Amino acid sequence: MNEYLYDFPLLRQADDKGRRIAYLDNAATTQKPQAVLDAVAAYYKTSNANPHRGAYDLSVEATKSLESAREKIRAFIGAKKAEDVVFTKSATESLNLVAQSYGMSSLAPGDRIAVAISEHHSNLVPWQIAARARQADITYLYTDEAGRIPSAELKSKISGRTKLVAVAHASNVTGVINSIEAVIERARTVGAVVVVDGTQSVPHMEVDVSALDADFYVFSAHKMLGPMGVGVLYGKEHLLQEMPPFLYGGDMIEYVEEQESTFAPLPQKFEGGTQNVGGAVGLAAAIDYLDRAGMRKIQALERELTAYLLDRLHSVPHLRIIGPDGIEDRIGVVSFVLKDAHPHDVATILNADRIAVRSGRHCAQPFLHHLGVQSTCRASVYLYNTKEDIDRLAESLKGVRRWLVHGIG
Amino acid sequence: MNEYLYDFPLLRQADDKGRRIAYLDNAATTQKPQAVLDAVAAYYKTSNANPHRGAYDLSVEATKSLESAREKIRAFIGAKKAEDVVFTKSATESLNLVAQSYGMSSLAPGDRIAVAISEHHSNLVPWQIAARARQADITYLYTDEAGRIPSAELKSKISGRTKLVAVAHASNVTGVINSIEAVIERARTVGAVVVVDGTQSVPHMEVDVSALDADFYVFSAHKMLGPMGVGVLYGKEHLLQEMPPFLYGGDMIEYVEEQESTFAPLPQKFEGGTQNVGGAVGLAAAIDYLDRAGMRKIQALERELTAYLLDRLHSVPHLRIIGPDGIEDRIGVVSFVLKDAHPHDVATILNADRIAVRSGRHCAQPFLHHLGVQSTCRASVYLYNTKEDIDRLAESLKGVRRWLVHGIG
Amino acid sequence: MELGDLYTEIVTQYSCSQRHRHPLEHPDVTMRGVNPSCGDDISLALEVEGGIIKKAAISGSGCAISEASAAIMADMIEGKSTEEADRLAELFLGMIRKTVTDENELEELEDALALQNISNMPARVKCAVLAWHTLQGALKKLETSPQGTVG
Amino acid sequence: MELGDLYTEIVTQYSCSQRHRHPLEHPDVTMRGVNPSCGDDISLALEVEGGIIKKAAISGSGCAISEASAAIMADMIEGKSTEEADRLAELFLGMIRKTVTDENELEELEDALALQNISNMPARVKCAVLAWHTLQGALKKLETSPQGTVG
Ligand SMILES: Cc1ncc(COP(=O)(O)O)c(C=O)c1O
Ligand SMILES: Cc1ncc(COP(=O)(O)O)c(C=O)c1O
Repeated sequence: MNEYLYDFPLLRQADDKGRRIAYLDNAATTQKPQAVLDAVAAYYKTSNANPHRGAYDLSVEATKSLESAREKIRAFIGAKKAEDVVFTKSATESLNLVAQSYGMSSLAPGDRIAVAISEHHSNLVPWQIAARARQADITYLYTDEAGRIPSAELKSKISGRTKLVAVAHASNVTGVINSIEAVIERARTVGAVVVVDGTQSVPHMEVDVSALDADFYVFSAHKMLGPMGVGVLYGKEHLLQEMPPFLYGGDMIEYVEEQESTFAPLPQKFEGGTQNVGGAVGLAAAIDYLDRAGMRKIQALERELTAYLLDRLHSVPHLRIIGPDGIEDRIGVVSFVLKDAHPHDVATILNADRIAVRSGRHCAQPFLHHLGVQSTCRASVYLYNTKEDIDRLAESLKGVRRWLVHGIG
Repeated sequence: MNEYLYDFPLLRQADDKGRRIAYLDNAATTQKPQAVLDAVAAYYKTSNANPHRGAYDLSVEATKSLESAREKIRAFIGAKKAEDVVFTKSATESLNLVAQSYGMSSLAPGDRIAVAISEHHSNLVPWQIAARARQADITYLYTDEAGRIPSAELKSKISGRTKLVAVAHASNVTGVINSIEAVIERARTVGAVVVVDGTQSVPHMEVDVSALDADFYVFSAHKMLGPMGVGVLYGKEHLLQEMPPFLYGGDMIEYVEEQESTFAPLPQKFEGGTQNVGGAVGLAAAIDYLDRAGMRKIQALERELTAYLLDRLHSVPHLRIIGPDGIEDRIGVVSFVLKDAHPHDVATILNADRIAVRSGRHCAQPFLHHLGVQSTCRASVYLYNTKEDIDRLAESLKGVRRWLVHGIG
Repeated sequence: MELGDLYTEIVTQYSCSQRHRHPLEHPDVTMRGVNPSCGDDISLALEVEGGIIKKAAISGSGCAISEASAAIMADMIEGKSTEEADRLAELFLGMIRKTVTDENELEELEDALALQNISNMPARVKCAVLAWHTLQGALKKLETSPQGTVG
Repeated sequence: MELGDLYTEIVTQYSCSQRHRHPLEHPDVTMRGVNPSCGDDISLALEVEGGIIKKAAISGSGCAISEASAAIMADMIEGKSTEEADRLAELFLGMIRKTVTDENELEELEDALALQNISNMPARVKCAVLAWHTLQGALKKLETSPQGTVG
């Protein structure tokens, strides 16, 4: 049995038929270890107050809880200063913040934004909106059939007019790990700023934003064992400094006069309103959990699970993998389709065997369109998954077509 | 002993000197009953998944958790349809959403926005920003010395050019309950839309947004026993329908094509990114708790506590109350200053007696400026407070000047 | 709920049926219906003569449930008046929403009754109702447009 | 931490002191310092002659801690060179941040040592350092502006 599984209450539970859930939708959200739930509850039971505001001990403790979570995140992603780490509610909010605040204030008519066609809507639609507002153009970086961005594409699409490049570190559809190093290297030659969507990478691999030299890097707590409602935006200090605020209100203010206001220093400038301290504490506990397990060990373990998953999927008749077939440069997110079986039906049939996979367009419609599929099933693993989960998936998949294709059943 | 106190783990705890905390900073954030913590943990242990997306049971349960929280909120505030209730991360985000989405799309140069001078920065700075961007003007509704908006002010300041009125239902500085009915009545005569900041009212009194006929109404979960990281925006359907989205990304999309996108129906249009289901469940549990206690009973109980608080504060030498002295039309938020003692020092000295009050400008700088004070101390009660808490406050206040004024000590 | 209650023989048979999967030469109205979240994307075309639906054709693709539902619907409405078709759509939606529960009343839905169980599967409700919502959209379009200009 | 360690006689005496609370007629530099969250808002004015701070004056208002800190500072820097004042500010900030802990080194801060305990009260640190940050700001302004144009 997997050494982590026991820490996750939801995954331990057997249903009335004695079956545990085979939870293989980790790219959508992950389950939470007891330690994270306990940390959040402990915060509310001993340290809860509005941070940054009170002169009393409890408020000081709440502030410390928030700031030590920030420091933990800083260390986890290799940021230079805690001030460069901004709390948001989700990766989606982080990306909207960058598009609205940085994009709207720095893009000029005729500028180009290079966006990978493989992006999640959250790193694509905000750029459509900013581009339209600023009369800039979007240029797509197209992938090959496996979902990889060829380096020729970087060269031809990232040009002198390109002011910004938006690309995910890892794809939530194919699992491909993009060469952010190559993207940034190319962007530097034309002076473009690079926004990296790390939502699928930070949970699964060691990330060092300083070594990468990323300009912006975003992710969500709920995909890395943390609670929902917490996102992170890392940005280079000089960029964050120059950007206007995003949400205006309490705690991000220096002076408010009747007709004008001046704003607080980083990171408060971007943290208007009462912050989700409980959520930040939960993310910090999730990072502790991941650190204890060790990101390298997690990566190795997931690599093994992914190899096994690919192998077992290859054994299912009529199954086609969408994305790379091999184990190199990928995370454990695998999309596939079954001949004559709609992904939605496949997911329903797997569900009857208590196997959770996602079906649909994965918030990546332009990418699916580019790959020529309407929708896919997607299985995605995390450190608590077992080979047994994958065996159950493969076995159940073999029975799917019996239910659907008239005359087989 | 108070019948609710026992439900709140943080408030039950005695320190090494055997003292419970006298928590009187409820206008900043409230403590959480065990029932709320349990509901959130139970969600994560039995129903956690990404809602709206999966075809498997767990995802259906997560969706149900989110939607039944929405329905509970709808009923609690008397909204007509659950679709008119939008989840945000805070009252601050709700107000920014309205200012950006409604304000920016509907205001024209020369239009006027009437804002009460008593507003929290969150219902003031976003309007400064929108006004500047749209070349509209802000007109302030000034209060009298007690912090009340005279009806003559409504009449003279809300005029034909006024397109929007932003006003709090209850003040976080003086506790004054504004006559939203009168504001809305006046606004209707000139055709202006009214944005009500209900952050301090919803936790403490029965609110019926339909009976009030408010156009927009916002509040925060963390000030009503719920978790941090959850806010609510109620809006009239026809207004929400016409507004552009605020955050772009997953789940708020219908079609995404390479250069354009169309958006999902209400409320998803405003809920881009993975929603904080755990937080919504916590807010629903908080509403259950408040409903069980009964909002009328809570209001009566707080009225009694507030009368007692005012009475005891009157007994403290050199103390002046900022805001109304009486018990009519107010909530249990009381600001005060002590002669020759800076509020910050007062709070520190009270803290030594384990009494938590807030000192400062309460995110309402223009209001304090208008009232002619630099900062105040603020004590604010909730259903779990006791007369003993208030006695401790009054006693401790009597000793404050001894510490500060040289020659007295 | 058991899978066998969902993927019944009726459902799988209809979902593979090609009967209405052909283009119409002179459709009086066409309407697209989409479930953006799962990717179901169908088009319904109708030929209407003197208030009677002469032909119904379906294109596009979706899951077994949405395809079966569309095929059953197309079968049912051919030869019926547009009012009748609209009433049947209401009845079907009522069955799924559980606002209509009277067995006798529901009898009229014939093979579409095979989809009644869907109302216990919230994740699939959208699939079952897609074709019928599309039908209602098509009928409305037909009604509000002057003869001959829709399609 | 006990209150008596914070509101010591030195602190309360200085906080009520009026010694430096008068306007300067010809300040060479003035600088405003604010803690927006709590409302401390002071102004520091300096008369400097030949690199020596001749007069330091304080206006505005703040809490006891910030006022005491400002009064102690004004007392200390009068008669000192601007470099010396800057060095003392660094030393004071080092004491509060706990980066300087050597008792002998800190001796130089004289009465300002009374504020050492503040470093254990995160909520009040800002109050204690306000005047010293303002001093550093003023000295920087003085340095970067051509003689006679600041103020
Ligand atoms: C009247 C009022 N409006 C708005 C807010 C902002 O609420 P939040 O910080 O939860 O966004 C507050 C509380 O800080 C408030 O008291
Ligand atoms: C690659 C990628 N980017 C962004 C997001 C958006 O994350 P969230 O929904 O937490 O804002 C997701 C997940 O849905 C994702 O997989």
